[in-house]
Amino acid sequence: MMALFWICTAILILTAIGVVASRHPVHSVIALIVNFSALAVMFLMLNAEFLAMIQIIIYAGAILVLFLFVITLLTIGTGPVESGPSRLAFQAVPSIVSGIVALALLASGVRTASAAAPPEAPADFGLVGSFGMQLLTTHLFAFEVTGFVLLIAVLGVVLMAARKELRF
Amino acid sequence: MPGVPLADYLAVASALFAVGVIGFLLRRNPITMLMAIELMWNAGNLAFAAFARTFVDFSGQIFVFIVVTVAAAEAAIALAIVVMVFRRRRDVDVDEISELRG
Amino acid sequence: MLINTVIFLPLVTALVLLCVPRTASGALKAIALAGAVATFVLSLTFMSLGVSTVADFTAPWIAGPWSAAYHVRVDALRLFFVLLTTLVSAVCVWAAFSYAQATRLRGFLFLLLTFETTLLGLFTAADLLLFYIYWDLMLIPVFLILSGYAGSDDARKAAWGYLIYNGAGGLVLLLGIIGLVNQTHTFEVSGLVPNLSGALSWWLFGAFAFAFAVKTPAFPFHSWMPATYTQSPPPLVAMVSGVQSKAGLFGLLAFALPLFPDAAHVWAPLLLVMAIASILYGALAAIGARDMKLLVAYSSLSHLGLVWLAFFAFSITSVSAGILMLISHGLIAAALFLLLGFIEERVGTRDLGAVGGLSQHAPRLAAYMLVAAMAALGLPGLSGFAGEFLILIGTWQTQPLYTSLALIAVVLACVYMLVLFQSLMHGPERLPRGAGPIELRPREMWLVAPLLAAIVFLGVWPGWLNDRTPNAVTAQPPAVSTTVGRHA
Amino acid sequence: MSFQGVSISWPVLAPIVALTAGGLLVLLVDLASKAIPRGVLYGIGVASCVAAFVTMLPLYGQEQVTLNGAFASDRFSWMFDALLLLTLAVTLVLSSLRKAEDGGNAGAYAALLIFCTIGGFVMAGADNLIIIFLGIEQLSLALYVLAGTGFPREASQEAALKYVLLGSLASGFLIFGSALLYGASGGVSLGAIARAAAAPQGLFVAGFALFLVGLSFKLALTPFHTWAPDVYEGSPLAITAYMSVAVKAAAFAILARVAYTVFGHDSVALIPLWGVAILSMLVGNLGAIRQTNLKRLLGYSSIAQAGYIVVALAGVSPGGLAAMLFYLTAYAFTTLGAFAVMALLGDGSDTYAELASYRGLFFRRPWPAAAMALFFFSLAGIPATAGFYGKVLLLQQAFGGGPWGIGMAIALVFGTLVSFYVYGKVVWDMYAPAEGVAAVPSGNALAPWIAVVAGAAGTLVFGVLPQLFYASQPFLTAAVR
Amino acid sequence: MEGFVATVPFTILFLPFFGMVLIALAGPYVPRLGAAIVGNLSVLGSFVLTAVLASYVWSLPPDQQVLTLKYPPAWATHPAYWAHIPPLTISFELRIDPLALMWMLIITGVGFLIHLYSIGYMQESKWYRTFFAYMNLFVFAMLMLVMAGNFLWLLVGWAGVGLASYLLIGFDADRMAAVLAARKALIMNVIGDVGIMVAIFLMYAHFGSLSYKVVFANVTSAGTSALDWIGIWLLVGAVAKSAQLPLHTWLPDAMEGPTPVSALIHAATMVTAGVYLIARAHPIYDHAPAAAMTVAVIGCASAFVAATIGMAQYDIKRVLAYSTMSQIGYMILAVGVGAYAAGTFHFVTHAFFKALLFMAAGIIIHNLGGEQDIRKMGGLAKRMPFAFLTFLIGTLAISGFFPFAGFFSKDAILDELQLLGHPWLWAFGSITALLTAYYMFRLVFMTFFTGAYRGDHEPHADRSPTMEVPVAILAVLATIGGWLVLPGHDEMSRLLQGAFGDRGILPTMGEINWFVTGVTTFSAAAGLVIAWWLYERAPQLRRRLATMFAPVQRVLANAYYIDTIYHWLFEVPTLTAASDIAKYVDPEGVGGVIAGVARTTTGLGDAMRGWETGYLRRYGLGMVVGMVLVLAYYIFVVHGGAAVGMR
Repeated sequence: MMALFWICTAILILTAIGVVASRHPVHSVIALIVNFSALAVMFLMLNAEFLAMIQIIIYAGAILVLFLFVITLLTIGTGPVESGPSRLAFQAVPSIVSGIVALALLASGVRTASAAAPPEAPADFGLVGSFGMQLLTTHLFAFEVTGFVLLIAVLGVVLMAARKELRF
Repeated sequence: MPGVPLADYLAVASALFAVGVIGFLLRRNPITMLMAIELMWNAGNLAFAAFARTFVDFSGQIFVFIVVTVAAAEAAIALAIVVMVFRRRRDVDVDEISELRG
Repeated sequence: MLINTVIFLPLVTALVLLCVPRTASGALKAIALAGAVATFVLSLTFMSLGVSTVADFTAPWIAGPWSAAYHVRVDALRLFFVLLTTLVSAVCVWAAFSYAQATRLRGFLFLLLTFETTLLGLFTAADLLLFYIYWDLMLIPVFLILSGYAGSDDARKAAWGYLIYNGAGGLVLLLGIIGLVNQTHTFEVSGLVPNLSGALSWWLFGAFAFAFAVKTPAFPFHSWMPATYTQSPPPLVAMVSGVQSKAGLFGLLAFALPLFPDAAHVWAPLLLVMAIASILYGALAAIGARDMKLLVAYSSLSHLGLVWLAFFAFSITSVSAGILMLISHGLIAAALFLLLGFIEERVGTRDLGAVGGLSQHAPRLAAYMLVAAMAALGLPGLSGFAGEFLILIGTWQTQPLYTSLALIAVVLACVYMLVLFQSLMHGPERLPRGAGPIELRPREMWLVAPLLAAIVFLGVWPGWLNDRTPNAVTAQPPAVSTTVGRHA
Repeated sequence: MSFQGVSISWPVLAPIVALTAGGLLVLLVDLASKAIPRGVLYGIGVASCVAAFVTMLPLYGQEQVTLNGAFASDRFSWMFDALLLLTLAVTLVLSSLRKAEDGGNAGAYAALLIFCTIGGFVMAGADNLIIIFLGIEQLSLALYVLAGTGFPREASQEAALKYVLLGSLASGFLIFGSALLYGASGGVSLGAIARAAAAPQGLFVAGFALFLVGLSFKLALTPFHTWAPDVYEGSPLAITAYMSVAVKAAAFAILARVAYTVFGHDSVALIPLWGVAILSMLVGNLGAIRQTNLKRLLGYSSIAQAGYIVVALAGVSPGGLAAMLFYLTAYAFTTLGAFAVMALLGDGSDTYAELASYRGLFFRRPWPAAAMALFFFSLAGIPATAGFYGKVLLLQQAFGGGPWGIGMAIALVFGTLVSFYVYGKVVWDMYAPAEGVAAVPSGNALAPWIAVVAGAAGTLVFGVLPQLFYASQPFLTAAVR
Repeated sequence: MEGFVATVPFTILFLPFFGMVLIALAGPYVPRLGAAIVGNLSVLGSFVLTAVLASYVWSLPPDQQVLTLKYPPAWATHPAYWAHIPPLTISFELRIDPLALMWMLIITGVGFLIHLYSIGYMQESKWYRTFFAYMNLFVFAMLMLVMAGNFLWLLVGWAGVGLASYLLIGFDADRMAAVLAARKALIMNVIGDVGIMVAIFLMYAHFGSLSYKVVFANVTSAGTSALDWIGIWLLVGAVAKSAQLPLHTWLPDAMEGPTPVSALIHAATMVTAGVYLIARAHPIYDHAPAAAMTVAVIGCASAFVAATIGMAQYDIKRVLAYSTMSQIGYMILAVGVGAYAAGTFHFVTHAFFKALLFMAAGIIIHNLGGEQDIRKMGGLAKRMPFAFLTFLIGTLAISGFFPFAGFFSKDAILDELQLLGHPWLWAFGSITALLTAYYMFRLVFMTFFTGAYRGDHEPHADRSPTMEVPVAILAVLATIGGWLVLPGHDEMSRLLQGAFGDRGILPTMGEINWFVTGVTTFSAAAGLVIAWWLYERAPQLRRRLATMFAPVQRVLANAYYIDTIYHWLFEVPTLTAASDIAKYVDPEGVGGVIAGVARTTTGLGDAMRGWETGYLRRYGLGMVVGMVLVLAYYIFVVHGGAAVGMR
């Protein structure tokens, strides 16, 4: 169990850095897909089967495909995305430093969490059925509001897409 | 199977979060920045899942589900805006866009 | 209800003006003057009050966490400030007819009348919040006139000095008031606050005193005054220097001294030094001033410094003589600024060097100017002397050293007033080309006449005013219960 | 699989239902035929606002919870909902001035606005982390898009891009913060978190820090304010108005609810909030000194006003809520009025966003100029305006808030003094003699006039008779559970 | 008699005032002469009424001769006070007693004669009516001063007189010299007013009231040191008004005013106000020996110094001005040592012959078309016999030759000095008498005898009765005025006894003290001879002496350079300080601070805007750094502060 965990962690961290570091967006999308799948495995280890499925289907499947479309849309006939050195001097170093400091702080904050392994989960925890029950009873309102959010997304894209300049 | 301690999950989540933040600040390509944001959001998801597991409580998992849907909506809108903004420009560089200032 | 009619009649007249078309200047002038004079006549009825009785009106206003009531009153302390306001405002509205260009007369009169209402509101306010509201509202009409109706660019710059400096004073006053009301939980504070700790009361009194010093203005805080007094149109500066400069010292009498009697004694030595500094600095600066309005502005800095000296010497005559000096300075400053305004309008310049020998062409102007200058000089028999003498006879008993310094300023006052009067009126004739007829027109004479009459009357018989003003700073009677419309 | 486990009290959800119906109706009507004039669509939107308000009336003054604790409607959220409806109505009225050639169909625009307000409702009534996150996201997503519908095209798109990227970054902090808070308390509801706050350890502390950062972004508090001026300048007039009032109101609802429920008293944990408030007051006012664009100036002003409103929470004393609500109402009336005047003069476009166009306005258009002067005096806090009494209440709270409270009071006073110059300059320009300057053409449509008059009435009435505001609320101390 | 006594003083006082108001209002519509007539009649009316009142008062027994009148009279329903701040009450009150009557008679009497004289003299002045209005104002103010019942109304009269002298000195306002002289006069007067104000404050501190009755009644209650200080401060006022050392420099400049003004104000009445003040406040000085001695010393010093300066002047009016200062020195000396009757007697006689001298000089100047420099005059005796004769009578009177008024009054003073045991003062007095005789006769010889008229205007000798009648009357008074005090019966003391009841019987004057009278007559004669010798008999001796004592002569000509000392000591520093403040300190100094604050705030504003670089990633960085800071605070302070305890 621990071995699987460490493998997934390694994959996660490496692919995450891969997403950030690669110059070409398509490479970073691929890295992201691998990252998400490792994440799905992690979810499985945490008895969150439904979440793992969602991660794969929605996240990796739908969202990243959308990313691919947009990347291809924008970079036809142009050179590598980021040409030339960054105009903003004095941006790279402070961001890395602050990122690392943030990580250190979070780590120290998080360290107080119990280091012991979690107790054995009851049989039905994490099953889709009980998840669905919870979703549609205690968190029914949240479920409804997600409806609004998606509606807004649709309307938003429609509003922006209505522009005539969008000629392609 | 012996469980994995909560602290490790959180450490991983924090690491993912940090990489996401640094990625956002470093890259000048909006799409990569969006991907970095997705990374940050997923770090949150991981933390939520881990806590759900420890407390044997579904709220955490519900939150992850909601974050995923919202992430989808947000990605859609963000990419639409990015497309709208960069459709006519030669290169896709965030620093080019800085007329509003002062 | 009479108090409210007096307070809001100018505002109502101003609003009525808005309904009159901008071009009908005749109607505008008639309505504005009628309103201002009616206010003055109405305010005269308060004179029948005598020292003991009080006209008081209270209506519930805010019951929220800190209660506040619309509490206005006219008692012996406030009577003469109200009268001064209505008299000077009526005169200034009448004088305003010749200043604004035809198209802008309506706006100018509107702002002057609103300014009068804010002043009346301030002088009758017995509730701290109401007092503060009028304190800040006073800034708006002056700021708008300076930026829109004074015409020159310097005036527009002066508007800033005025708004920001007085705004800062106002905000410090607000901090003081909130700090105080934090203890009492009601703005209806009239008497001594029982459990006010020593140190806090010093801070609060300091805030009040700073705000009042900025408004007077007193020596270190006067840098907004030169630009404002020289740049604003004469009717406005007559009202500002004549009436608004009394708001600060009125605040001392009505609120600061009754509320923090012991803190006043703690601050007294410092404030006395400030008073003497204002008196001497004002006198010296006036001698050096080459601009005639600037000279009168510095002279009012000096005279009002004398009133600060009176209040903080805690002498027997300080309150009644202080009020007398304030009223007399109000009349003198208004008269002087109006007369200088007439001269500037005819001669086109304010520089003392460029003009001279006007008395040969305008004996009546010279006579009016002589009375006003001599009153400002403190010639016995005129109100200036009455105020100065009664203050100094009182302060000599408690602060002989400071009084002798103030007496030096009396001699200096003679110097700068003579410089002003003689370089304008006497000496070889120097008139810029194309200067119109110098002599005062009948309207202008009738305009300044009431002010000079009051100056002479108060000079000959100040006892009349002494009988009608309190002598000690007693706390007003405990806050009147908030019953609607009860008035004596 | 029955649903009996869930108690739904429809009256509490009635306003949201009404608004949703309105939104959908607008979409359907827009879909029905292209010939429908834009005014009708916005008319339906405003009608749905009125309907929602009518449904809210019975809820007034009661304490009702539905969907087992997820969403509540109490006196506290009632006021925020009322403010949101007012803002929506005014924004719709101002948007109706937009010319057709601005592009984008009116139906989607109006519907998006309505759903965005529903997000605000959700935020105002939210009582657990999930709903808070959802409400914020619903509001923000809609605004990311709406920010991009402005004219000139490039500036508006730039604003939208900046808003969406930085907004998502802030939401990322919010999510991670919520996760840690969830981890520290074991439950998602604020009550659970309050229990965890009693004995804070690492998780709670880090989580609350990140949560606060995410929220501060929405409130545009310094140092997370940098997006505000650019986005305010880029987005269209009506949306800027909406953003400066609705977003602030909803975000403050959450902050107040968190402060009062989780902490319930002034504690060391809130000190960064006071520090941030002081910084915001200074940055907001000082930054606005040299502005030439009125929308950007109001952007800075909203940063400062956010700083002022945080002062209401000083000492987390019972009166704090009343002070915050009063100030928010005053700020809403004043800012909406100011934007209404800009819309009135510019006929919906941004021609009157530049300060230069106001030179000598008083002598050309006295009434709009007078209204604008009133609004700016209220923003500055000149007496007899609602802004002033709001500041009196803020100072009252500040003095009850210990040494940090006094610090905030002094920052507030200094900020107000600087704002005398900032807002005074606008009035100063309007009163400048404008012989030489060519007058910028100005419109005179009826609709914005209603908004201007409403704004002016609100500013004056609450300024002169603040008691009316209190009379409506037997006061809110026990408002928050 | 009750009604008479109550109303007459007010009519005397306000008659000139109504004259002035009538001229001011009706002036333009009435021909020039009308204004003059109104002016003259009102002063004449006052004189007649004063005479009637005087005769009534002097008919009363000595101890009842003090009338005090309050307005409103006692039976009035509600009392009216000038100032009524409970412990301090100042009422409207007058006090008529022989001392006041003596001054009132001279003011209205000599005043009327000078009004008559001005009708002719001021013919070609542009503001003819205004002149009479101002003269009436002066008479009103002077009457107020002497008739006042408490120190406040004395001060009001004091300042009113200062204003009138300012207006009259600067009468022809287009000459800058006159304007500056008027300004200097008023400023010096105000310094005097301030002195009196301080005295009043001290009096109030010790006696609780300003009215003469109260103050003089319990003078003894205050210690001598307090009385000394009051005396000294009153002296400051007297010195400023009576142009004694050190505040005398305004009097010579005051000669810029028309001659009638010099005659009335700067010779007969106003300058003697100081003497009246000390005489009126005699109870204070009687109990304050130190103050009284200072008064005497200043009087004597002024007399001597003025006489020395008078010797070296070449302007006819300036010589007379310094001679006035010297004669008033005598009066101050007299009242200083307590010889009040002698001082008043000299005041009366001086009023006659000094007014005479000024008016005679006025005729000369009038006839010479404004020429005042005696070096240009000569041999006028034959051309203007009337002026010469009257001027000679005046000179004889002032030098103190036997039958004339000067002899008796100056002799009385020197007699008193000898009697009261002040040898040094008597010595200086006699030397001054010699100097007086010298410079007066020097003036007579230079004007009327030596050489011929060298001025540029052709002297015309037209004779106008209105100018000559008053001069003649005064000439007669100058001769017989002295006979009030003859060896046998001392009329002056008898008249004044009523006012000095509290000092017991006034010492009788008039006994011939051969030694003193001898010395004074000898010094007068010596002065005459020296003047005659130097100017008539041996002019070359004068020239040699002049060259030998040139530096002394220059110092005296410039009045010991006192004026220039004051200029550098007071005027220059105040004016430079004032212009520095107005030009630099205020605009840059105090104003600079504000401008500085404004600049820093706008600077801060720009700094704040500096964060708005427009770059999205910069904003992101700002947010992350902010997040890190907040996180750090929480982790270390709050969490680290767990020990501190969150609650």
